[in-house]
Amino acid sequence: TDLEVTHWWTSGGEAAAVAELAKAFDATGNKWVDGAIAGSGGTARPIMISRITGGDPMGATQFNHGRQAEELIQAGLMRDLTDVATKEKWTEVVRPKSLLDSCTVGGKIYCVPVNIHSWQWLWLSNEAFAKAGVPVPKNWDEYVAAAPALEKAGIVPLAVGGQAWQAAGAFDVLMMAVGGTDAFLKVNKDKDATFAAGPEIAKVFKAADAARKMAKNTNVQDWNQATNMVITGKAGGQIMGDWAQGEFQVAGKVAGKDYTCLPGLGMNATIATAGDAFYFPLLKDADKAKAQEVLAETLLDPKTQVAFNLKKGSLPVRGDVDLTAANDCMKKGLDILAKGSVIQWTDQLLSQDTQKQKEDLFSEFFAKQDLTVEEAQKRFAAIIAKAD
Amino acid sequence: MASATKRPSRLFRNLSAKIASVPMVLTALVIFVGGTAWTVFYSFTNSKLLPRLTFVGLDQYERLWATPRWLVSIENLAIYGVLSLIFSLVIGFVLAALLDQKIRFEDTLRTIFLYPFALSFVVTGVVWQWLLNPDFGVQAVVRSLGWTSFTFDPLYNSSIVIYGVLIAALWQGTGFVMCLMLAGLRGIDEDIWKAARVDGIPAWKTYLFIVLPMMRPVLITTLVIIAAGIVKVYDLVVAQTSGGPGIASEVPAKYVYDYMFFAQNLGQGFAASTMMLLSVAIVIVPWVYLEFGRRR
Amino acid sequence: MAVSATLPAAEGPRGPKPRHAFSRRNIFLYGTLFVVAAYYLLPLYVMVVTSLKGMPEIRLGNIFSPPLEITFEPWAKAWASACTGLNCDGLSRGFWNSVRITVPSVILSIAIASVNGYALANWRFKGSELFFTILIVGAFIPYQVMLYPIVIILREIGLYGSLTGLVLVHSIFGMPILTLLFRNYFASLPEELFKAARVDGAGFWSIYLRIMLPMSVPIFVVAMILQITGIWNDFLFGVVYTRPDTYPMTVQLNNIVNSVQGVKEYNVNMAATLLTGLVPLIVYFVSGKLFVRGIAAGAVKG
Amino acid sequence: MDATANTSVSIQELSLNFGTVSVLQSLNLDIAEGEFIVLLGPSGCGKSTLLNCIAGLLDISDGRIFIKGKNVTWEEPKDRGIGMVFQSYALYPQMSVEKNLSFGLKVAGTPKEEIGKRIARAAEILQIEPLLQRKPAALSGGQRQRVAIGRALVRDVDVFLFDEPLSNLDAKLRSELRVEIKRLHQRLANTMIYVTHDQIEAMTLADRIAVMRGGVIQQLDAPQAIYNRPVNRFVAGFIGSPGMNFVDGRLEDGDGGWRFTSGDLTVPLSTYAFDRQPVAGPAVLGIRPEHIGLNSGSGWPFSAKANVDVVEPMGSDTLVWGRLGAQSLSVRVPSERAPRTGEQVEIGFDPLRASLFGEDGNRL
Amino acid sequence: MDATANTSVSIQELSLNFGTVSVLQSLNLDIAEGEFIVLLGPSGCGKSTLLNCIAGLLDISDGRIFIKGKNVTWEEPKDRGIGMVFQSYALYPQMSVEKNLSFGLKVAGTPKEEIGKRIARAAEILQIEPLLQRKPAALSGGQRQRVAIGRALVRDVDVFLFDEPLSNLDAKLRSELRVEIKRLHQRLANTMIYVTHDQIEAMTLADRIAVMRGGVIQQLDAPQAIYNRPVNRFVAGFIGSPGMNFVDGRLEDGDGGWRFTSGDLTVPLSTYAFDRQPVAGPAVLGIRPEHIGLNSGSGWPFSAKANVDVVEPMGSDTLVWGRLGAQSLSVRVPSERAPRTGEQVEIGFDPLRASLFGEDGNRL
Ligand SMILES: Nc1ncnc2c1ncn2[C@@H]1O[C@H](COP(=O)(O)OP(=O)(O)OP(=O)(O)O)[C@@H](O)[C@H]1O
Ligand SMILES: Nc1ncnc2c1ncn2[C@@H]1O[C@H](COP(=O)(O)OP(=O)(O)OP(=O)(O)O)[C@@H](O)[C@H]1O
Ligand SMILES: [Mg+2]
Ligand SMILES: [Mg+2]
Repeated sequence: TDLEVTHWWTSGGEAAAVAELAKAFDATGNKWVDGAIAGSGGTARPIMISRITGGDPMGATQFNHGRQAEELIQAGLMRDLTDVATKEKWTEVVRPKSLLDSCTVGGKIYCVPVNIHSWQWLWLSNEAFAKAGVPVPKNWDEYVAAAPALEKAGIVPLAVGGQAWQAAGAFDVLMMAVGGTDAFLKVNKDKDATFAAGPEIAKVFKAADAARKMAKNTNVQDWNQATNMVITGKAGGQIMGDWAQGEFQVAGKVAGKDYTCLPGLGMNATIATAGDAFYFPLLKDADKAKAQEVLAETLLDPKTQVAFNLKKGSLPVRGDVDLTAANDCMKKGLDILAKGSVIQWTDQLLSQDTQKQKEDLFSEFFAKQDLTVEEAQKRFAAIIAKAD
Repeated sequence: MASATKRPSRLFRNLSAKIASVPMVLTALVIFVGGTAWTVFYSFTNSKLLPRLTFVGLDQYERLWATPRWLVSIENLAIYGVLSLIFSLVIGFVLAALLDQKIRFEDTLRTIFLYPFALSFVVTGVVWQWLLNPDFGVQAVVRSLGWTSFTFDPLYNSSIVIYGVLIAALWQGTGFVMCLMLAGLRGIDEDIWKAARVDGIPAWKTYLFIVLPMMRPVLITTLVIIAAGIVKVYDLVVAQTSGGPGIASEVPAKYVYDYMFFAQNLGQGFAASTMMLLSVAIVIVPWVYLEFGRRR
Repeated sequence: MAVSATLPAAEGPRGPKPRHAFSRRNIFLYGTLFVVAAYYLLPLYVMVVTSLKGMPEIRLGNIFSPPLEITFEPWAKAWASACTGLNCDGLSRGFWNSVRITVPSVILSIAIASVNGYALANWRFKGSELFFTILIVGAFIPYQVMLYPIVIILREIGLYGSLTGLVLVHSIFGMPILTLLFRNYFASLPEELFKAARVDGAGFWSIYLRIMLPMSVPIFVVAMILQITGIWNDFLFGVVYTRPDTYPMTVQLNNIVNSVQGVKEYNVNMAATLLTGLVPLIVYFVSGKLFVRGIAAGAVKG
Repeated sequence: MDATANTSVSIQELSLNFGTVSVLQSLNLDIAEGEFIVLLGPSGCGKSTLLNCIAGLLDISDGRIFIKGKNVTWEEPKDRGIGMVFQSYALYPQMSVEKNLSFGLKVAGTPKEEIGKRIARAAEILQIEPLLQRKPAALSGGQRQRVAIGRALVRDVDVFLFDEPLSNLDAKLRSELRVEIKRLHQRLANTMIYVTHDQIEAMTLADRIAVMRGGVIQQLDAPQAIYNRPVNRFVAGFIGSPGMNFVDGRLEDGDGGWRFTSGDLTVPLSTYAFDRQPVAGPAVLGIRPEHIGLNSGSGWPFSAKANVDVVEPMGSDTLVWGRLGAQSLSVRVPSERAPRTGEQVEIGFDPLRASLFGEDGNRL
Repeated sequence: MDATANTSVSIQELSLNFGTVSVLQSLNLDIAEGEFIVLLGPSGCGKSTLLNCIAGLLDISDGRIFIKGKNVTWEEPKDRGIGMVFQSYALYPQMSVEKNLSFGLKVAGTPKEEIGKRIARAAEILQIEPLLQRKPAALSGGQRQRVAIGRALVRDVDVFLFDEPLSNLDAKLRSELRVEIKRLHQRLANTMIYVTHDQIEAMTLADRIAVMRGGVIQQLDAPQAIYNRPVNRFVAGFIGSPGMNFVDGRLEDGDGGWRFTSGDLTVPLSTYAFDRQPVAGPAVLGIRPEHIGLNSGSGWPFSAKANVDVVEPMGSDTLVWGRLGAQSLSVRVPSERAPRTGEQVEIGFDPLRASLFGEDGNRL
């Protein structure tokens, strides 16, 4: 049966990864009809929602798992996968468990997580530090200390692209790394506004203030242009998710030799388990509904998981798969994962609305040096106070 | 007296015209009035991803006007709007007037001026980013020529970023304005030109003081088209600056879009768009009545 | 008696005024035009140059330098092998879809709007001004706001996901501006022409088709430029109101250009953009001849 | 029973407003079958507007219009059986002359050869055969006008409406076309309604002339009646070129019957045919330049000496301006008998040919 | 040395083509200082074109144009010292009357008070003072025309060009403005070139009339000369309304001197003043309707009996069509002396008033 799958994985590596999913699904005798739309949620979401509410849904669709699809589920437009999950014993194989929790609404499972991405990395250019004559830092504090030397050498200490999500992401990472896991959760999970306005978070803002000063001369928009600055040694480092690794690889750089990756900014070696998941709209056609089940099973098949994640450069959602082919930084991630130092990330903890407001605040904060730390914290606390 | 036929029902006079106007009437009523009413209605709810009927009164509006980004957007739109309106009209008209001089290569030049209009801003935004990038764009080129203090980095300077957007906007849109103006110019009575020549009025003054005022209908059309484009400006900003640096180049349409689809807060988006529409309506409705309401 | 024949032969200017190729006026005129043209061409130049470079060369970073090594691979890739998810056939995949969407949409939207404009200018009826006002205000509504209401409407009339539905959407959103365009243009034509045609026995449609239409070539060209550009480059409606098998070219363009993750292939992006813009470009160039001077000349006293 | 049965065009209580401006006020006009009516009046008096109403091109505000006994008040122009020539020509600019002529016929579905025949005939009448393939923009003003007439000509209609069709033509062509239109009228016996500024046209073409002013018909009568017995001062002054001489004065009942006095001037009115019982009081005497004799010696009921002020040759005739006391009078004489400036001449006229107007401007 | 020194406008060998259509062919025209020249000719003969060439608004194909002795062939219109009034007025629609008048001066940098003075003067001459603040759309046709004239007036130019300035006005206004233009000319003593279709205008205004046909000047002469002694049959037929009567026949040298015969008709030509030595052969006799006497009894050199065919009243006069053997002749008589249709009348004329044309159409 033909099943249309909508997703926003369109770049080279991503497409190759999707091809693995399609291959596996086609092998079951069905057919994967590809409906790729590039451009992340903002572009794809109206399309998906229109299609689903317009009564012409696709067979399956990608979402960042978390709270994005909540309402569609509540509106009864999405398919309940609990039967499949029970049959396939997902609760046992999916790791960390929180991934499946994010797919669960009212005790029922509505999505299939397929990979784990982590935001909490600091990528450093060994070349840049060599040029500046300082050792490659081991953690955030050393990094901040090294900033003047970098600047003197004409190097931008920290690259932060102009897009809003990069600034907000960097701040979240700083909060977890500098403020610690508890503080992070207190703000983002418990939405404790008083705490967010308090001295501990003020520390985080201090760090963010340092970061924005270091990032002042970035002058690029896209994250990969910022990454490229690190690759070419024009910038000392970048706070970015594990997807940045792909850029280093394409440029032929070797982890450890040409660049250094510090999970949790070298302060708090914890990673979050955000990732992608597939949702299945409710279809009338029984054949297609059957195919949806097959696809759900296929997505979590160990072989598919390995093939997919190797191409995608992300971590598999099953603990029982073998990933010997992974590279240095990926291994670091796997280790942390194995240790269980995982945390729920803001995608799951906060609504998109709150996320967006944070993005607005932090992109302004990073761009506008005269926005004081105090003022920014006050506004941050206000956002947290209203967060849902 | 056999008072002959009665006045036929008004309904059936100009029947063809009315039938032909059905699409317009339907569109106006169903889409624009209906859609707008729907939007306004849902702006009083706290709809998130999907429209839903949980009323929250004016909350969305209160939040809207308390949001720094919205205020910045409005301010940007005002600056950008006024400048873009003026420059589009001026440049478009000047280009049209220049092309109207029975010159050679008219077709080629017109196509050159118009071509940016055909290009998706998704990518041309990137090119403008490059051109305006201080490290490898125009600034770098000028500096490499020896003028090392030359500074031209509108996209990375919060206070002038909106002008950087304007430069690209003019590049993209003036060609079409020129086309409209050209179509208007070509409709002016030849005798007026002759009279002006006999009067010894230089060509540019003839254009400015005589022909331009005579092109009023075209100007109005152009004005509305430009203004509608300004109010809806979105792609351009996204492609060039994503609203940055920070929120320095945010615009209302982007606010609407971001909150509807990124933030999944339809209510907020609807409130913002209602505000936009309200302000447009305040300007447009009286004007349209003045302009078109009276019989010609 | 002085007859002109007795005049000395060579006495001052005679015959048509000679035209100097390098008069001050011409230098100013062409000078200005070429400078402005350069401004318009600069970004295009960057795009073209970039599209002819290989990625390593682009990383070197000088956007103005001509390609050291011209490669047409980005073009080939953009057209035929850039991937959209799993389908690696570049822009070519959506090209015919785009044509299938654009042609009927442009024709329908211009047809409807020009008839509307004509009815508004020449056949006013009670309330026509009101609807017109609504339309004009409608021109200022951000499209995105109307996305969901239209989804609901299309769903209810059963056109959701079909090409017809999309054509309808394009006609609806083109209507305000186009109607204004045509209305104002038709209103500026001599009213007597319309009257003469009515006396001649022509009805609503034949006046429109045989009198108004041929006299409105420039404005039709403008409308065509507007609509072809808009619809050909439309992404949002094209993707929201259709199915993947009818996605227009801009979806591929967006997919090539807008990948959030992974390497940006600027050369392919530029090539893809230029390729996508090619169809409007051709239309612009061809339509240029239709910008005729004084289209209504001779209709009235003179 | 129906008053409109034997009329070709009947207009009843027609009113027309443009917004708040009232252009025509309950106008009545009955035109007999085959009659040639000329509308005459100053610029802006509503002639074109009336024609447009008859043609159905303007939505009237009140009243009724009958054509051939049929109430056409709400009919479409094309269903009224009319043909119209516009003041501004209104040629279709994108069509060649031939296409311009054939358009209406094609729309009506006339067979091709019939179209060809009619065009050939119209083109011959109007002398536009060599122009058939040109577009209007390449025609001179007069040529355009002829095409515009041709467009009405080719259509076989009951009523022709002409809005100053000849105003831009040269005198020769004008007189030729005038004769042509007259002959056309005799041949087709259509009803024709014709707006003009030209008196010669009005006088020679019309069966009846309607003189309009401010949307009201002042007088509707045969040309000679309008010329000789204008109902009011406006009509008297409007008709005739050079215009009628007016002398302000008083009407008095003297010993020798009624007389008109102005300064030292006294004109006995024994030969004047009063329209109504005269009453003494202010009055205006009007006399046409061609009704004044110069040095004729013959015994006019009134004659006086005058000084020649200006002499204006006009081809066959000459206009002589004479000063008669405080009054200036124009006199038209054959050119060969024209006096010189400064000469003293005797002028005289028969009050029978004069017109007297009361204080309200109406004829006495 | 320079033949153009004492002329105001001198046109030498002027040719103009529109693409392949040749409109003017090596036309020569010398106009004296202060002269009032009227261009007359059938529609499409190139009058507007000639005027446009003089103004410099059309690029001529060949020839030279002098204004005030200066070769202006390649000058810009504004540098030629001309003012022009267009057939379609061409007022600047968005400017008030005052602005319309002052705009050209302002552009030329005339001092403000000077502009004020000139406008005041023009406004006074043209009686448009109360209109100065209005826009053209709020003016009647006649008022617009006066503003258009005013625009030329304020520019203090040597030569005025008028392209049918009065053709769209009603008769009354036309005659008023005609007088105004005449007065203007007398006051300013500028050279004026005036295109018209109207004979009365041509005859009353012109110092000399140039009759054109197909881009060639047929005759350039004083109005009375053109009227009485047309150089060829075209001019004879073109001037005069109603037109001249033409009788085809032969010129014969008989016993009593030269005579003209046509059928049984014989007209003795003893009183006719030949332009050149007559030769026997085919000829055409032309005689104006107003030069034919009716039942006058006085001894005309030629007289004959005729039957009245048609009687056309034209206001003051009546046109009588009489049949004289195979020939049809029109006679203009005062309306009160008009015969009835079918009556037999005696008609006669003096061959001195007639014109004879040879086989080539030229005057004998
Ligand atoms: N659309 C209109 N709106 C308002 N007033 C109008 C309109 N059209 C004409 N009028 C007015 O109606 C009156 C009659 O106009 P109309 O055109 O009938 O005059 P006319 O007798 O034909 O004059 P002319 O001899 O100059 O052609 C004029 O005073 C004119 O100003
Ligand atoms: N642009 C043109 N192209 C071709 N022929 C033209 C053009 N303009 C005028 N003509 C022709 O040139 C001739 C002279 O035109 P012109 O306008 O000078 O006539 P006119 O004497 O002013 O006539 P009217 O009295 O009707 O205004 C006409 O036969 C006309 O058809
Ligand atoms: Mg009129
Ligand atoms: Mg002319």
